[in-house]
Formats: sequence, C-alpha cells, structure tokens
Amino acid sequence: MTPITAQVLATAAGALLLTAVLLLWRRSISGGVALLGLQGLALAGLAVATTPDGELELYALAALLALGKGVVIPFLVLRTAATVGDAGQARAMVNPTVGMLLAAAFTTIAFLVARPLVTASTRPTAAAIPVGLAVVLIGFLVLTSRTHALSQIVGFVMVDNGIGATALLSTGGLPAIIELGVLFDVVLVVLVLLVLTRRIRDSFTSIDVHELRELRD
Amino acid sequence: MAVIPWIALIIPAALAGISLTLPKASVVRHTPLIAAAALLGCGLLLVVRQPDGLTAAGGLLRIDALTAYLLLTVGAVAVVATGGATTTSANGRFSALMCLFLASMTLAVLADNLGVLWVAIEATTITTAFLVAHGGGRHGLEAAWKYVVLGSVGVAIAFLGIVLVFAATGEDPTLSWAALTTRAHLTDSARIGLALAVLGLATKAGLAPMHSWLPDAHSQAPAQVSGLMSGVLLSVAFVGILRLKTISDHALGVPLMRTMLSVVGLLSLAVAAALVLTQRNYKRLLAYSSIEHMGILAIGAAIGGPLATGAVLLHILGHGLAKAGLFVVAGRTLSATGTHAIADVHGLLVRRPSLGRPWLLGITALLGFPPFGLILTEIAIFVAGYQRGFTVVTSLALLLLLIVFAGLSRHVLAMTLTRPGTPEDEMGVDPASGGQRLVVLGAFIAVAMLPLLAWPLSSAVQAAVAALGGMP
Amino acid sequence: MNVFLAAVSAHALVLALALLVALAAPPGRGRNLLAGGACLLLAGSGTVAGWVALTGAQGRISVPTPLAGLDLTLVPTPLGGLFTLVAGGVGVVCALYAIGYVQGASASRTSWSAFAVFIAGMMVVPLAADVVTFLVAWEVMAIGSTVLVFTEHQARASVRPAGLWYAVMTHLSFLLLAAGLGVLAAASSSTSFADIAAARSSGGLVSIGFVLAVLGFATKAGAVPLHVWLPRAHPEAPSHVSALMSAAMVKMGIYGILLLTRLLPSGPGWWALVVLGLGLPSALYGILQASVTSDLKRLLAYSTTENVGLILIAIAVAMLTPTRPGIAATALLAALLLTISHAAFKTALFLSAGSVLHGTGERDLDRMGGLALRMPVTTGVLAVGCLGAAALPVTSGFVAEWTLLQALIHADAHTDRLTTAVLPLVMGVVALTAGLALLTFTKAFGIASLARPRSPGAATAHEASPSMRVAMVVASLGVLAIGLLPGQLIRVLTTILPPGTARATGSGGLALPGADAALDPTAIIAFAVALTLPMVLTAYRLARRAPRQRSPLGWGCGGVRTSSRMQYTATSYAEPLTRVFADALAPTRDVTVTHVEESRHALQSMAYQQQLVDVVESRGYVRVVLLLDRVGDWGRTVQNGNIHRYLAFSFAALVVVLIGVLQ
Amino acid sequence: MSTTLAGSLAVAVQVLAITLAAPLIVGVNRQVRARLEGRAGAGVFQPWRDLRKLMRKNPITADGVILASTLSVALAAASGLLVALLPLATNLTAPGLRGDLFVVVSVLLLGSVLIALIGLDAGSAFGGMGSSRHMMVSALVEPTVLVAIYALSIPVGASTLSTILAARMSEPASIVSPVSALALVALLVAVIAETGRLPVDNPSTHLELTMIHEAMVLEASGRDLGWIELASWMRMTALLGLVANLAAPWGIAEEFTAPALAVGIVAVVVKIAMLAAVIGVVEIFLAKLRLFRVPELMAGSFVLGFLAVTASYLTVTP
Repeated sequence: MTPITAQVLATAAGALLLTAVLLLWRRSISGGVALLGLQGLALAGLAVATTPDGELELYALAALLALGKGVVIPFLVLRTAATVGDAGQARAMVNPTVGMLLAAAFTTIAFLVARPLVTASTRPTAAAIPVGLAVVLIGFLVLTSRTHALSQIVGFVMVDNGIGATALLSTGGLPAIIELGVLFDVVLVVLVLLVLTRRIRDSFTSIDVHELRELRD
Repeated sequence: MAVIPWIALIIPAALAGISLTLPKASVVRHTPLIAAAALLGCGLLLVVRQPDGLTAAGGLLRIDALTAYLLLTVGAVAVVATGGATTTSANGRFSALMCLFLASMTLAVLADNLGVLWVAIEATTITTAFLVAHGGGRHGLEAAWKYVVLGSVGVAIAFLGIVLVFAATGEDPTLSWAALTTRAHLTDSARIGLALAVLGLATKAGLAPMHSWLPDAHSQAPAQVSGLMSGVLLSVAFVGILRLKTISDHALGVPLMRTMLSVVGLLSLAVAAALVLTQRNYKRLLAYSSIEHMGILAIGAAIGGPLATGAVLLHILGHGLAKAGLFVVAGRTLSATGTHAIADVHGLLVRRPSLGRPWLLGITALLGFPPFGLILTEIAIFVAGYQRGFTVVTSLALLLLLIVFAGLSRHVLAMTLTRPGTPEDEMGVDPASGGQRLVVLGAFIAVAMLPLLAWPLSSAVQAAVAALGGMP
Repeated sequence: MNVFLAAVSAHALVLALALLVALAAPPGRGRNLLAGGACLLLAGSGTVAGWVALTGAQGRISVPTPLAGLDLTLVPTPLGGLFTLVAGGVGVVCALYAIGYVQGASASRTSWSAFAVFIAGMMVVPLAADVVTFLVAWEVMAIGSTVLVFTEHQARASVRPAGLWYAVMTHLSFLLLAAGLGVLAAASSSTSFADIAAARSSGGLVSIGFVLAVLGFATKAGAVPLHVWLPRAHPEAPSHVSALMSAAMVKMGIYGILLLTRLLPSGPGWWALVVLGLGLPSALYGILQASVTSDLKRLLAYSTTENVGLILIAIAVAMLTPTRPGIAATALLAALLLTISHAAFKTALFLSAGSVLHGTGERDLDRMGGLALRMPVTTGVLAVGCLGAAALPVTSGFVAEWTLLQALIHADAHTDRLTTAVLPLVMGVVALTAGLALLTFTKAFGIASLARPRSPGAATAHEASPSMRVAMVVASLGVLAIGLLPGQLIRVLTTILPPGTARATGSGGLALPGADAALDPTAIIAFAVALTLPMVLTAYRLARRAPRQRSPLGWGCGGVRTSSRMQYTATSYAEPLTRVFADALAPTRDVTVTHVEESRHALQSMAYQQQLVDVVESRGYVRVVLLLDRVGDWGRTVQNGNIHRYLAFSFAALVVVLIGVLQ
Repeated sequence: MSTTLAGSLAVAVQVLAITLAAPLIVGVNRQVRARLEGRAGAGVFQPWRDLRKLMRKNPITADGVILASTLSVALAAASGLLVALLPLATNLTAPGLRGDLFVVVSVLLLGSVLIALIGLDAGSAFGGMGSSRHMMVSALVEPTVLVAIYALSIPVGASTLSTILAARMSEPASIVSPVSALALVALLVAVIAETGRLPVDNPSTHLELTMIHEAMVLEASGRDLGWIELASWMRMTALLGLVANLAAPWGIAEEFTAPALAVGIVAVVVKIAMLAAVIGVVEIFLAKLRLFRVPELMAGSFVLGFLAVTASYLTVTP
C-alpha cells in the first residue's frame, strides 16, 4: 500500500460517506443525481486504490465502474426527470433533522457491526469497511423516507454503491465476471424503474409513490 | 451428460430471440410452452441419469441430483402454468420475456457460484417486472413498482451477504458452493454474510417479514406469470437458502440457521394466518397460501435431517404443481366473472363446473387432504419436528395451520357452494379450451400420484437430499 | 398367503371397483344399485378383515412412500379388529339403506365415491400400525366425510356453515393428534405403536403427548367441550351418512383413547381424571341438550355425545382401578359393550329418522305424529332404537349400562382416596343421564309415532322403499340380538379382554366373575311372556263380550276439539325440563303481543318464541371466531399498501439481523 | 324339587298374591283417609268392585288413538314383572330373575315409559301434560333410587336385593345404622314421587293443572282403564313392600314350603297395609307441592342417598 494509494483510499472513502449524507439532506432531484454521479466516481477511485498495482484488467474494470455508476445512470435519471416534469421539491416522510440523527445512528451501527469484519480481515483496506456499510444503511434510509419515484431510484443506487464499496474494501473486488454481471444488473434495474416511472406518470398523473395505495388487503 | 445443462439454458434464450423476431403470432404464442417442455425434458433426462456433481462453464455451473430434481420441478410447473393458461394478448414481447424468465430460473438452478446465483435471481426480477405490469393497468403498474423496488432491495441485501461470505473465505477466495461446503473453518464475517444472504433470498422466497410485495405482484400478474412465480420461483429462491444452510451448518454449526429459519417460518405462518381470515380477493388468498407453504418449508428446513429435507423437496414439487394449476384456474375465473372479490362469486361448483371443480380440487390439495401428496410431506415434517426436539416450534406451526385452514376453507366454500336464496347474477363463460383444462387436471392428478410414485421418486429425492450433504 | 394380507388386498381391490363404478355408472337407479352394491361389498370385505384381525391373525403390510424410512404399515390387533368389524357392520347396513334412500345430490358421482372413500378410511384407521399411517388414514376418513356433509348444499343454506364447522373441527382433531402422537413418538424415539408401547416411557413430555392426543380423539368422538360440530353436521348430512358418522366414525375417537391406554398403561392417576373430565360433562350436557331439542336428527346427534360420555366414563373407571384388575376388566368390557350397542341402536335410529324424513319431508318432531299407522316398519325400528337408547330391558343399551353399573357398584372403597371421592359422583351422573335419556326417547318415539299427525306432510307419510326397510330391520335385529344373547358377543370379545373377565352362561346370558354379577335376559323375557299370556287371554275374552267402540271426540274433561294442535309437541314436552335446568341451557324466550289499534286492552295476536342455543358454542366458540375476525381485520390494516411501510419492514429485518448476529 | 323350579313357583305365587292384595292395600289407604276426613268411606273392598266393573265395560277410544289397548296390557305385564323381581313374600328367586339393582330400576322405568306413552297416545292436551311431568319426575327419581339401593348394597357387598334382605335379617343392628336410615328415607321419598302420592302428585284430584298420574289415564276407559289401574296399584304395592321389607325384613319366606309361603304372604300384606295406612294418615296433613318445587325435593332426597353412600364408605373397615 503505497502512501499515494492510501491517500486516494482515504479521500474516496470520505467522499463516499460525505455524498451519502448530503444526498440524505438535499431534497432536490437534480442536486441528488449530481451527488450520485460524484459517489460513482468516488467508488471508481476506491476501486483503483484497492487493486494491487500492475493488474491491468482491474483498472479497466474501475474505468467501466466509473463510466456506469458515475455517468450513465445519472444521465438516464436526469433524462427521465426532464420528461417527467415537476422535478422540483420531493416531499420526504422524515424531516431533515431527524434524518441526520438517524444517519448518525446507522453509522454507529455500521461501525459496531463491522468490528469483527475489520479484525478478521487481513487486508490493509479493511479499516474502511464500516464506511461501505454506513453508505448501505443511509441508502436504505433514503429509499424508505423519500416519496418521489426518482429519489427512490437514487436511494437504490446508493445502496448498491455501498455494497460495491464494501466488496472492494473487504475483498479487493469480486471476480471480473461477477463484477460485470452485477453492474449490468444494476443498470438494467434502473432502466426498468425509469420506464415504470414514465408509465406511472402517464396513468397516475403524479409520481408520488406515497399515492400508490390502491392495492391493499 | 455435460451438454444437457447447456441445452436447458440455450433453448429458452433462443426461443426468446425467435419470439421477438418471428412475425407469426400462432408460433410466438406457444414459445414459452415449448421452452417449458424442453426444460421438463432436460430435467427428466438428468433425473434418470443420476448425475453426481459435474461442474461446467469453468466452475460457474453445477449438475448434481439436487439440480436435476429442481430442473424437473421448474419444467413441470412451467408446463402447467404456460400450458394451462389462456394467453389472451400474447404478443412477441410477452413471450420473449416469459422465455427469458425461464432461462434465468434455469441459470439460478444450475448456478454453483454464489455470484452467478445472485445475478440469475436478479435477472428473474428484471424479466418479470414487465410481465407483472402486463395488461394490469394502474394496479399492474403499482404492483410492478413495489415488486421491483422491494425485490431488488431484498436481493441487494443478499448480495451484501455473498460479498461478506466471499471475504470470509480468507486466503484462497472462492464463491463456488461445492468448495464452500467442504471448508471447515470460515472467518467470523461468514456469520453476518450467511445471515444477510439468507435474509435477502427470503425476500425472493416470499418469507415474512420480507413478503409484502408478494400479494400485490401475484394477484395482479397474468395467470401464467403468477402461476410460475408462486409455483416455482419462490421455491428456486428457497433452494438457494437450503444451499446456504448447508454451508452454514458445515462451517458455523447448526444453531444459527435453525433459529433464523424457525423464526422466519413461524412469522410467515402468522402473516398468512392473520391475512387469510378476512381476505376479500381470491388471487391474494392464493398468494397468502403460498406464503404459508413457504413458512412450512422454512420450518421443515430448520428441522433438518434426511426425513424433513426429503419432505421439503417433495413438498416443493407438490405445492408448485398445485399452486400453478390454481392460479391458472383463478385467472380463468377472473375472466369469466370479471371480479376479484370473493363475495361476488358464489355457486361456482354448480354454475360453472369447469371452474368450480378444479378450484375445489386444488384447494383440497393445498389444505392437506389425501389423496394429494402434501398431506404426507406435512405429516413427515411434523413428526420429524417432534423427533428432533422442535416441540414448541412445531406446535405453534400446527396452531397457525389450523387458523389458515379455517380461513382458506371459509372463503373457498363461499365461492364454490351455492347460497340458496341469493339472486343469480349473470356470469361469463369459462374461456379455457379442452386442452388447457386437461393440463390443469393433469397437474392435480400428478400431485395426487406423488405419494404413490414411491419407485421413481424416492431414489431421486434421496439422491437430492444426499447432494445437499444430508442436512445434519 | 396370509389371511390378513388377503382380506386387506381384497378390500383395496373392492375400493378401486367401488370408485370406478361410482364414476362410470349411469345416473339414477342404475348407479344407486351398482355403487350401493359396491360399497356394500367394500364394507363387507372390511368386516371380514376386522373379523380376521379380531380372531388374532398375524401379518404385516407395508406400502413404501417416496420419503426414506416412512412406510405406511398395517398390522392387525384384536382391539383394532373389533372397531373395523363394528365400522364394517354399520357400513354394510348403511350401504344397503343408501341404495333405496339416495336421490338428487346425494346420488351424484362425488357422493358415491366419497361414500366409498369414507368407508375405506374407517376400515384402515384401526389397522394402522404407526403414527404416520394412522394420521394419513385419519385424514382419508376426514375428507370422505367432509365431502359427504356438503352434498345437500344446494337445498339448504345451513349446510355450508355446518360443513365448515365440521371441516375445521376435524382438522383441529387431526392437528391435536399430530402433536400428541408426535410427542409420544419423540418420547420413545420411534413412530411405530409397538415400539411406543414397548418403550414404557414416562415423564412430563409423555403426559403432554397423552393429553394432546386425548383431546384430539375427544374432538373426533364429540365429547364436550369439543362437540360443537356434531349437532351441526349430523342433521345436515344425508341420513345414511350421519348414521355411518355417528355409529362408526365417532368410535374411531374411542378406539384412539383405548389405544392410548394400551400404549401407555402405567400412566399417573390424574390421566384418568382427564378422561373423566371429558366424560362426565359430555354425558350430562349431551343428554340435556338432546332432551330439549325438537329436531329429531339434532336430538340423535346430542345423544351420540351422551353415549360417548358414558364410554369415556367406563374407560376412566378402568384407568382409576388398576389395583382391582377384576373391576378394571369389567369397566373395559362395559366400554366395548357401550360402543357396540351404541353403534347398533344409533344406526337404527338415524336410518329410521332418514326414513321419516324421506316419508314425511319433515325433520322437526313438532310437525310429526301418527306415523305408527302410516309407517309401521319405520315406527317399529324407531321403537327398538329408542328402547336401546333409553337402556330399557332386553336391548343392547340395557346390557351395556348394566355392565357399567356393575363396574361402578363393585369398585368399592378399598382403592385409594381418589376413587372414593369420585365414584359416588360418577354414579349420580350416570343415573341422572339414564333418567334424562328416558325422557328424551319417550318424547322422540311418543311425539313422532303416536296420536294425530301435526302437519300435512306427516298426514300423507308413506313407508320407505324395500332396501331401506331391510337395512333398518337388520339394524334393529342387531340391537335385540345383543340385548337377548350377550353371551355370544362375550365369546368374540375374549381376545381383547384380560382372561376371566366375563363368561357366557348357558342360555346366552352374561356372568362377570370380577364383579360377581350375572344377567340372563332370556330368562327375564321368558318370565314376562309367561306373565302376559293369561292377561292377553282374559283381555281377548273380555273383548269378545264388550267390543271396543270408536268415537270422533276424546273426553279431555268434556271440551276437547279433534284438531291436532291440541296435542303436546316436543318443545312443550321438554318445557318443564327447560325450566328446571334453565341456568345450564340458558333458553332465550320472548313473547310479542300485538294489540288492536283501538284499545290497549284487546289483543290482536300473541306470539311466543323460544330459542335454545348450544351454550358451549355461544359462550366459548363464538368469542373465538369474533377474536379471529378482529385479528384478520387488524392484519388487513397492517398490509395497507403503503410501500414505505413495506420498505420499513425490510429495513427493520436487516437491522435486527445485523444486531442479532453481532454477538 | 330343584331350586329353579321351587324359585319359579315361589315367585309365581308371590305375583298372584300381590295381584290380589294390591286393590286391598289401596282400599285400606282410601278407607283410612275417608275415616280421618270424617267420611264413611267406600269400604276396603271397593277397588275390587271397581276393577270388576271396569273389566266388563266397553272401552271407548277417540279417533287417532293407536296403541291404547296393547300399551295398557303391556303396562300390567311390566308391573307383574316388577313384582316378580322384588323380594316381597319370598326371598327365593328363579335363576335368571335375581333382583339385581339395575334390572329392578330398569323394569320400574319401563312401566313409567309405558304409562307416559299411553298419555301421549291419548292425543289430548292433558295426556301430553301429564306424560311430560311424569317423565320429568321419574327422570329426577332414578338417581335417588339407584344411589339409595347402592348405599344399602355397600355394607352387604352384593347388589341383589334378596342378598341385601338376607344380610339385614341376619344382623338386625345394620337396619338402624345411619347408612340404612338415610338410604331408607331417600328411598321412601323416591317411592312416593314415583307412585304419584302426595306431596308430589294428588291421586284423588281431577284439577287439570295439578294432576300428573290422573292426566295420563284421563282418556282411558273400560278394560283399558282397568288394566292401567291394576298395574299402578300393583306397582305401588310392590314398591311399598320393598320399603317395608327393607325396614322390617322378618316373616319373609326363606324356603319353598306351604306354611312358610303363607306366613310370608300374610306378613308382607300386613306390613304393606300398615305402611299404606301410615301414608294415608300423613297425606291428610300434606298439601301438594308446586310442580317446580318437586326438583328441590328430589335433589334433597338425592343428597340423602349420596350422604348414605359416603357414610357407608367411611364406616367400612378396610
């Protein structure tokens, strides 16, 4: 672990956590998507930092990650946000201050849970695993508290970024085929959700997911 | 022997391509049935040939007695679901997605590498998203949205689990199930990994508390899709849980999975019991009955031992066939009566015998009456439960099963028997053709034959149980 | 070729034949004859198998299933053989009766095949040799009877709730058994009954298993408080089915409890009190409800609960007196005799009730009357059945209750304090039950067949068809045969009872060395005939000198009109009893008075309406159903369609697992 | 002379004697009551004269009455059988006819059922009312009779009446023991209720709402009424004879010789007559109980029987 890669690792992990918290705080869609792009790039940086130098195809994988998570997904979401129209303020189920407190609580839980992982792992990057878990939990929080369809998609991608980060930190990256398969699946899921959002927009006239309550027992 | 799994994978995928490109509607309408028949054929071939742990595609896929048995189940249920249902607006896209859905389930069954298993399960969610929304209008969209969001989030948790299991393999990292089962010691992160993986797969298996998407998705999806999902997709995900349980029992000892599966099983039974009692929609009634049967399977897996595990595998086949047949009949009832509500449908047995009889027959199979095979498997699970010290869990399960029995029979009787004195509102005709009715009847007869087919089935089931490492 | 194997395989073949005939035969008389004949053959082959098992045949049949180590095995035992024999005998009579009786829905393909499955199920239950086979056979019996209860769902709206109660309570019985027998199998680590008996295991777990299994069997036997399905399902099922259910299926519950006493012989003292606690209320509450109801089939159903109560009391006495083997054996003999005698007279009663329903179209006693003239054979059978049920001399009921009384009387105080306190109480309850049974069956026979018909249906009653009459007469002959010659029956039962329990005396009488008592019904009959001959002769001579004269008007203190409404009905007959036992029955009475508009003092009309509902059901079960409905409604509010709530469920599960696994 | 033949002949003689004596006993009872009420009374042999008159008259039955004639003869036969089973004039019994506790009670109840059916068959409101009340009373009486005789059988160890009587004759002290006293009082109350004497039912009344026994036989006439009256008198005599013998067992014929039998018959008739006279005197002072107070009386007598049973348990030395 050369000092430079350690430095890149620290900044990337910090960026990941920061973007996650900011996403929870900011409520506008366009702002959120930008932060999501940033988070994708931070994840790519993390990928670069955790690969032992000289593994050429791993660098290619990191590039693909950056392209997928950093550029393609935000672009798609923004395009749908434009067509959908009222991209403005999305109502949140939980007011920001409570959101922040919950984020703090989940981060402590993440650190508590990750303690055995960190001690058990022999990898130098293991210390940063709690960051990945924290991002997963915060992503879940965004998903559960936002009523806007697109912000739910953002939440889902955040959860995925968190899991990717945990994977990179704890194992230095999954085998290439699996990594590619996962990325391909996530992109496909986002595409499906966006198509559904556009259809909901046509038939429900609003994409406030909280209104989707007709199917009940 | 090695080529069969490839056939099982490629045929559905190829058929998907064909149904997209070929203009002839008559062929495109039946491509899912052809794919299902192919799967059934491969399954039968594999079961007869008794493979013993052959790997293919560089260790990503695996063919052993368990996969052979599962392939047979997937094929059989798929034939019933696609063969029995009336494909009304079957355009190319619908058939293609159905074939892709079958292909992804086959991949999930054949997967040896946990990562491939995850990708396949996620693929099933993606392919079925638009199938659920197909023709359902507003409700279809709402069901699809909830299905995709909840399904993907649940499966993401599974992915986090798999990642931690991968981290726990320490020096020579491997995700191959066969290798993992031989690993004696795994680091502590395997505990969290396996627990999260099982929780994630429990979402796709429809186990509580991750079950909320299931009633909406299964009640809105067209008949053959919900038949397939309820019949075999839940079971494919459940077998994933069984595979993870084998790793956990081997590496971490038995208590972890016992407590987790017992709790999840009892929760599922409780949810099913609570929501079946005053249910108003008969397709949701079937969905909750699926949750109940998955609860029984979870408790059977928690009990472990060769008897209970054999019963679980046999129960998967029996329940899959019966549930697929029932969803198909429910679809036909919906198109005949035009209403979801139980209260609006009465006297099916007399006014529409072609709907009433299979409906009552299938529900009798689910309630656990002879001559259907589910009675035998449930008794085996209860007896094994008591013998392996699960006295409290099994007794609670029995109590909840009684409540589910009461709820289910109350609603089904209200639908099938006549209410003397109520005015006869008009009821549409049953759209199914003779062939489709025969397929459904054949499914129920197959479930009835299960306890009698001791000769061919017992060797297949015992081999599958052995493949699972005998479940200590 | 082992005899038992031959009998059971013949039984299986005939079942297949019966199902084939039921499904293939042309509707109408053709199907009734063929399917009825096949079911007759089926029950006959079952009786043969029972007889073979009873007379001590050996053998073992095991059918493999797809699950490893789970074979369905049948092994003949004398006790099981007796119950198969009883069920088979009743099955033969009911199948013969059904040929003439069934029409419309009860003659459909499903009814006939369900009838065959029901008979086959009951034949196999007593022969099952291990827990799994027993439970599967139990459910075969359950499905057969449930389908049959629903046959007439198009005719009456009350069939569906009755059938639902029946299905759910039967499933409760199945689950209790699965739990009880499962625990017993776990305690002795093997599912076969022989091993459970050999293991002689004891301890807390076995007690739990015993209590659960007894409750399961009591539910099927219809013992209070688990009896609520019986008065609902029996009146709604076709008569030949309710006869089979009441006479044979209920006995499978009794067989189960007897099996338990054989599997766990050395149980603690309080086990007997559990069985007694089920027996006493069943006997008293059952006959009380029977005495006040006016629906004939509901009356017979409650009388089944009463007889089950008496059988349970006999079994409890057998369990209470281990130190006095003579008394315990006599009590066990009493239980067996009560079972066989109840099977005989209850079949006769239900078949005659069916014939009355067939002839008059009425089920309510208040609308019957004068059937003695119009339906002589049915009235004769009803008379014999009622005599048997009221345990009056020369019938099977009399012999059975006599044996029970001997066991109670001679179990004197030398045993322990427990029996000293319990026995007088049991004696009082049995005596009161016998008294109320007397009133019930006097009412049933008197109101139904004597005096003037109370409804047009009763007035135009026509006798039953030949096959029904033959079946009814055979059943009543059974009652009289056991009543007159109990000695022959004792010779058959020796294989079950411990040696020296009872001896058959010369003229077919019965001697109980254990309780040093003897009964010779033929002698009593001989003396009675000797007495009546001179009286009949003098009556005949007097009749020639002073012939009987008929007059349209009765005396009735000089004011009687000849309308049939002046006669007492079943409800009014039981009115004094309802008043005496008002707090146990909780009748709801309301009198609605409509005045003439002009003045408050002149009455236009007055209506009296009394409603007697089963207290156990209205106070206990209805509350449980309401609670379940509230749980259902609460469950539906939880699943309210809000995606955020669903996501919160998943999130909470994730956090719980994370923390739970932390450790 | 084999014992069976002797026993049967003795029982036949007893039945004949009691058949002839029964009207006499009723005559005595009525004569005593008449004298105490200041009336001249119709003489002790009036019941025989009534019987002869009834047997010769033409019976009239209304339309719709089906089994009147056969039931009345059967009732007489049942009473005859009851007399045969009870140890009245002689303690000897035919082999099959050992007066076992349950057999006696069953034959007694057979009589009750037959007369209830006669009441129902009459087809009038009074017949139904009488029959319903009679069955309710006999349903509540049966536990008392069974428990009372059961209490008496415990010190003796056998439940046949003849052995109980023989045991009581051998040691007279047991007659005045608390067990026997309680049991006898309970049995007496039960017998009074069963035979329809005051305070349960007024035999001489024709007031529609109060009569129980009379209501059932309201429609009977001619020889039907004759058979029924004879049967109920024989029943009353037999039951009173049982109570009398249990209280004072002496004089009963032990073996089958002419003098012993004669003494036995005379002794039992005298004892029953005295008991009938005592009942006659007591009835003068009693008013009829309201129908729904009768269950309390029955409950009281049952408790007496129950106490007798528990008392007998305590005194029995293990």
